[in-house]
Amino acid sequence: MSIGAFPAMRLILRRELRLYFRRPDQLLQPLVFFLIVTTLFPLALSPRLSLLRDMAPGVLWVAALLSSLLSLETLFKADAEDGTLEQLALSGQSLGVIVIAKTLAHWLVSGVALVAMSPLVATALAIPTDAFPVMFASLALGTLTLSWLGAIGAGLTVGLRRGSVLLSLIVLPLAMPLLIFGASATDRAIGGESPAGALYFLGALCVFTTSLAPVAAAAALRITLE
Amino acid sequence: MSIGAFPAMRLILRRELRLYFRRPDQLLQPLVFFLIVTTLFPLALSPRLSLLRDMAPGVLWVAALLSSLLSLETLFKADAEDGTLEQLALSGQSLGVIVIAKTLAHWLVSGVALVAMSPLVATALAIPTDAFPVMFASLALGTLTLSWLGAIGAGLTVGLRRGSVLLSLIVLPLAMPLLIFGASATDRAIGGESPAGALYFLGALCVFTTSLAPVAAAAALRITLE
Amino acid sequence: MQEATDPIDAPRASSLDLSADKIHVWRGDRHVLRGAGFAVKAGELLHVAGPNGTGKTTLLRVVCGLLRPEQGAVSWCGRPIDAIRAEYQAAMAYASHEAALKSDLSALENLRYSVGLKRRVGDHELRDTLGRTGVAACADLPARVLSAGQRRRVAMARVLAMRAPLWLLDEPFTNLDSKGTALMCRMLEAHLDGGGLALVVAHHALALARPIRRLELGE
Amino acid sequence: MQEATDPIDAPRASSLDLSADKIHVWRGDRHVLRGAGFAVKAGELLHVAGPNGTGKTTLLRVVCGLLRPEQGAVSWCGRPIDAIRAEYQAAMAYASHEAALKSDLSALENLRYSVGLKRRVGDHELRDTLGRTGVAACADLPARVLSAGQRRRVAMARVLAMRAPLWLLDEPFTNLDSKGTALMCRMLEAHLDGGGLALVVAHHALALARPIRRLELGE
Amino acid sequence: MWTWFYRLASPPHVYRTAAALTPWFFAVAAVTIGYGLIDGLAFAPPDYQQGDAFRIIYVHAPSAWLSLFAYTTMAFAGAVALIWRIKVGYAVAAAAAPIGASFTLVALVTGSLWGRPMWGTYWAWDPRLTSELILLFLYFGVISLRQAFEDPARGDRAAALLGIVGVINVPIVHFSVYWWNSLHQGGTVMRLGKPEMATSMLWPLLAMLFGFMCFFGAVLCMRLRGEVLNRERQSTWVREAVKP
Amino acid sequence: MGGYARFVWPSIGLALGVLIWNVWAARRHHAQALVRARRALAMARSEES
Ligand code: HEM
Ligand SMILES: Nc1ncnc2c1ncn2[C@@H]1O[C@H](COP(=O)(O)OP(=O)(O)OP(=O)(O)O)[C@@H](O)[C@H]1O
Ligand SMILES: Nc1ncnc2c1ncn2[C@@H]1O[C@H](COP(=O)(O)OP(=O)(O)OP(=O)(O)O)[C@@H](O)[C@H]1O
Ligand SMILES: [Mg+2]
Ligand SMILES: [Mg+2]
Repeated sequence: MSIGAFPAMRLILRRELRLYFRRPDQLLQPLVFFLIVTTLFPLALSPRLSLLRDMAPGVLWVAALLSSLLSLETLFKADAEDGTLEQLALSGQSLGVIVIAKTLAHWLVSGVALVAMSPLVATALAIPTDAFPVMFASLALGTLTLSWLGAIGAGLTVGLRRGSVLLSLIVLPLAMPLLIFGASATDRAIGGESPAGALYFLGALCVFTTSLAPVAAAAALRITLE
Repeated sequence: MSIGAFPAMRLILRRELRLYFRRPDQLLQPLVFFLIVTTLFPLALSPRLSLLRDMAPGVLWVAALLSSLLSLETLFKADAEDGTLEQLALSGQSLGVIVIAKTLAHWLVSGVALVAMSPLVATALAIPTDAFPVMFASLALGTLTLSWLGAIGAGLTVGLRRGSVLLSLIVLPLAMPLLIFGASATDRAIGGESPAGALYFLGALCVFTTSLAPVAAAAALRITLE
Repeated sequence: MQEATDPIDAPRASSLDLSADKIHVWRGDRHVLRGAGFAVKAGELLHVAGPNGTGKTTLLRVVCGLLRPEQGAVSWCGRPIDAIRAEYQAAMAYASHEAALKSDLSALENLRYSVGLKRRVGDHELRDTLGRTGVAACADLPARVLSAGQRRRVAMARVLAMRAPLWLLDEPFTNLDSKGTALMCRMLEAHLDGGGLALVVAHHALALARPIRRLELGE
Repeated sequence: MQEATDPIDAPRASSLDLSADKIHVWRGDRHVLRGAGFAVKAGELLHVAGPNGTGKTTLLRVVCGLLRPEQGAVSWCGRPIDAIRAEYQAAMAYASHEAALKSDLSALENLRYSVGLKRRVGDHELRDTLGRTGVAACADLPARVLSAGQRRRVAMARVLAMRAPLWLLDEPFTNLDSKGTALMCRMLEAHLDGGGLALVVAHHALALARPIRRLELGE
Repeated sequence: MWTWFYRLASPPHVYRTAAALTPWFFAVAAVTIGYGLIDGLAFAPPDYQQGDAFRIIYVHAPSAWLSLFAYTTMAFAGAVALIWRIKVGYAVAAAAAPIGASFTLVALVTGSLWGRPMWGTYWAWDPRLTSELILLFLYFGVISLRQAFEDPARGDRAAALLGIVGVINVPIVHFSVYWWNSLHQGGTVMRLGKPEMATSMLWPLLAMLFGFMCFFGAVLCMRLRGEVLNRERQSTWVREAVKP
Repeated sequence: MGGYARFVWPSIGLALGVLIWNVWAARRHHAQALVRARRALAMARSEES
């Protein structure tokens, strides 16, 4: 009677994308945040601006991580607040399908946009053009991994009143390896060394989370929805 | 018939503080964010850890600014969403009173807590103890100024769907001088130079916003509440 | 429980009146209110009725001053409400569609911090008022866990505790059980007997033992 | 507009039944539901009534599987709902206290993305359904600007469009004008005539032309 | 006095006056910008230090000045509207914002292009440059705040308020080169009495400056008419005016 | 342009481009306002009759 898992996923994906584009702020929020954080740093460092170049990968990655994290908070929360998450949960579709569709939509609007905007920020931070391909690849893998990790955290914390702090507390420790290898990949590319090792590691992390996170996030959601 | 402005302010202040303490996450959120941003940096910089000390004031200030800004978003929004802002606005008290009380409460829980926690972070960033007094003073002045600026922004964007990005877009440009002088005061104190100039400037900014922002924020609320 | 009805500011009570004249409001492209108007005096109740979406809520928001109409004006005791904002607000109690409670505060605290801005009031009295609307047992529960009807009763208690001569109520019978509905009617009677005014939006006839003026929107 | 009533999955329609047995739920310190139970068959309606805060909403959430009771179980066609989750959910339409609409999506889109998960459905049919609940004009307005009654009517259209044999409705008459109330009653009649089941929480008597089973909570 | 002022600021009067002024502004702007460009690009001698790169000044400095001037205009008009309830002020503010933002962008980009040969980099985190970037952010903030409101009247008032608050940045942009030691050079033209420039270079620059101001006036008038029309759509004078 | 052509001409080009864009955008703005005002007039008339 009810429709299959794949059409359902497509439907939810479309719903999510439409919602994001209906609220351009949700779409722009992480980008603007990313831009602004990277602008703030040079200002704060103005007495020692010469450091900027060495810090650039670090600044870039911290900004990316934070902006992605901020938008993850609303992954399930908005739906929980207006009662539509209940409707989704009662739709006859498995929670896994819902989680996958929502997370992919989140990555499509936040991660991809972030990668697309990174050249601008990188130029302002004086990262050389040669390092761009590695930067793109590492950011794309990193943001996808982060979206999956964030889905678990968001699933656990939706409905909890202490949600957002918990989210950072849960997700950030998990995201640390991401940060270290992402920044080091970009750093090595800037220095002209081979970033292969760090990139492989990022790729492995990404595959790992992509296969396990949906299950974990669905379980988390089931616990908290109750 | 209705009660005076001062008792009203005290009542709202008490209400706000109680709400913050009822939701420890709102209280902890900025602090956790502050902590996390400052710990992320050393991680992202791991290949070049020697830079850390020179960047410390910048990192500290960016983290303080962002964490304070994030919590400002809900200054009026939460009340607007559940309908209690309307009740406040119809209470017979002037909007200025409401704004002052809410902003002060925000500063008490975010700014003061941040100052209180800064030694911890500063130690982790290898800022010498001698520089602490200047750091305290500059952070206290800076966060108060930011709370006032944020109140204007939050008042202008409450009820808007595109609120949160706009808030950063509005507040951060105004807050940039704060960042520059705050970081430079701390930096000079670390270097053993006199931070007086930058501190005076921060103080002047603080006095300036304290006297003008309530009027502006009340005007903003009046416009948007309509 | 000293008083059975709420004493309203005595001196002015006789001369109170509220009127609105040719109110026009656009919402998006819709001309929602097209020249609505009314006049209510002390002791009178105006029942605002009409099909869904015809602007009853909008009218109430105009009357309480939250929305400025494109044309027309609302006057309280002969003066436009914009000119006597503070005084008007002190004399008014508004209950919107939602209960407007902070979900993290208890019912009692909610009342304390909203009624407290209008007049000095003790917890003891507020507890009494909650008791009169039948939610004494919920006084110390956070509003978040209350049932829909209980929330509505807390909002009712807030209106009562404000002791304002003018009540503006948007569908106050929503979610109330039959006893709650009867209670609300008794409260309205007592309020009008004490010289109060009331604007009530409701879809059903009000079971009051007095003639009621009616404003039908959306003809 | 081909069908007057919504055809429900024919084969099973005769053998449908829903029952709950000795449900116990605690909320905080309160023992809200103390052994509530009922049984409903195809074509029957159960009217859940009781004073505010006695657990009607809680019971409905247990029945639809959103809340697991501390004791007791709900069965659909003889099997516990936990065991046949997907199948049960496909056969059920739940309307909660709130309308559960995304305020940034239009009424039509809201329906498309929620009904669409239950069965394949075209925009044309959804528009028809919105028309039948009297909000055709609001189909393309964002839900945010709708009046309280209009939101409720959209939620009503969602239940209708799901074509589910089991309806669980929490105070469906809230905010509706008198025409809306009559419409809701007619819809319920048609649903039951077509072999559907319904659990309805309501504070007032339901004006249906058939005997109604009643579950009174909180005695 | 006041009634006279209000009549002067009445929408129909402003609408007609703006229409009358537009062609004059355009004419003057075309002549001065034309002269300035030709003289500046073809005839003025190359700078002894910067070579021909200095010619960027003929578009950079006027657009940079204009970016500040337009912001000040916008904030002032907003203040007049908020304080004295002169509604035309909102229209002026709304009209000035996009023009100002576009010239801020020109100043930033031409400055970057000039910076590459002079300082060896397109961008540096220098006070003047940063504060000009902030000016752009402020323009964006004002524009998007106005658009974020569904009710135009509220959008007008909110944007006016933000414009006033942000005007604090204008002196910062202007004086940043004096207050902090900066890569960017200090005033060359505005320093009265002691012009640092050869007159053959200076005249075209002054002409460009004046031309850009007139151009601003012209475009402002055109946009102003649109804004006034939008705001007064329901009034009888507009109905008379637009009757086909 | 003494080796600086690739910096000077884009600058001049951009500036002229923005000048032209401003004129175009302002004209369009006014034209759209006129259209909208006419539409409002037409709607008002149809309501009256
Ligand atoms: C992105 C880079 C740049 C930005 C954002 C920028 C911004 C500005 C601004 C805002 C003004 C107007 C100041 C006022 O009226 O107070 C200005 C003027 C000026 N700029 Fe730049 N500028 C940049 C790069 C440069 C470069 C590279 C040069 C030349 C080496 C330069 C030379 C000038 C000159 C000569 C003036 C006129 C100064 C005066 O007489 O006041 N600018 N610029
Ligand atoms: N931006 C908008 N665009 C179009 N229509 C709008 C907009 N905002 C509000 N409306 C319409 O204005 C009307 C507002 O009505 P209001 O909420 O006052 O109704 P009501 O009489 O209180 O109805 P109910 O009985 O359902 O509560 C609704 O019909 C709504 O659809
Ligand atoms: N954490 C808690 N602590 C104490 N009591 C609670 C808690 N959570 C819920 N309750 C109580 O449980 C009951 C829940 O009732 P429910 O919402 O099911 O009522 P209802 O019958 O639907 O009422 P209404 O007619 O008002 O909608 C309420 O009395 C509420 O006060
Ligand atoms: Mg209504
Ligand atoms: Mg209920």
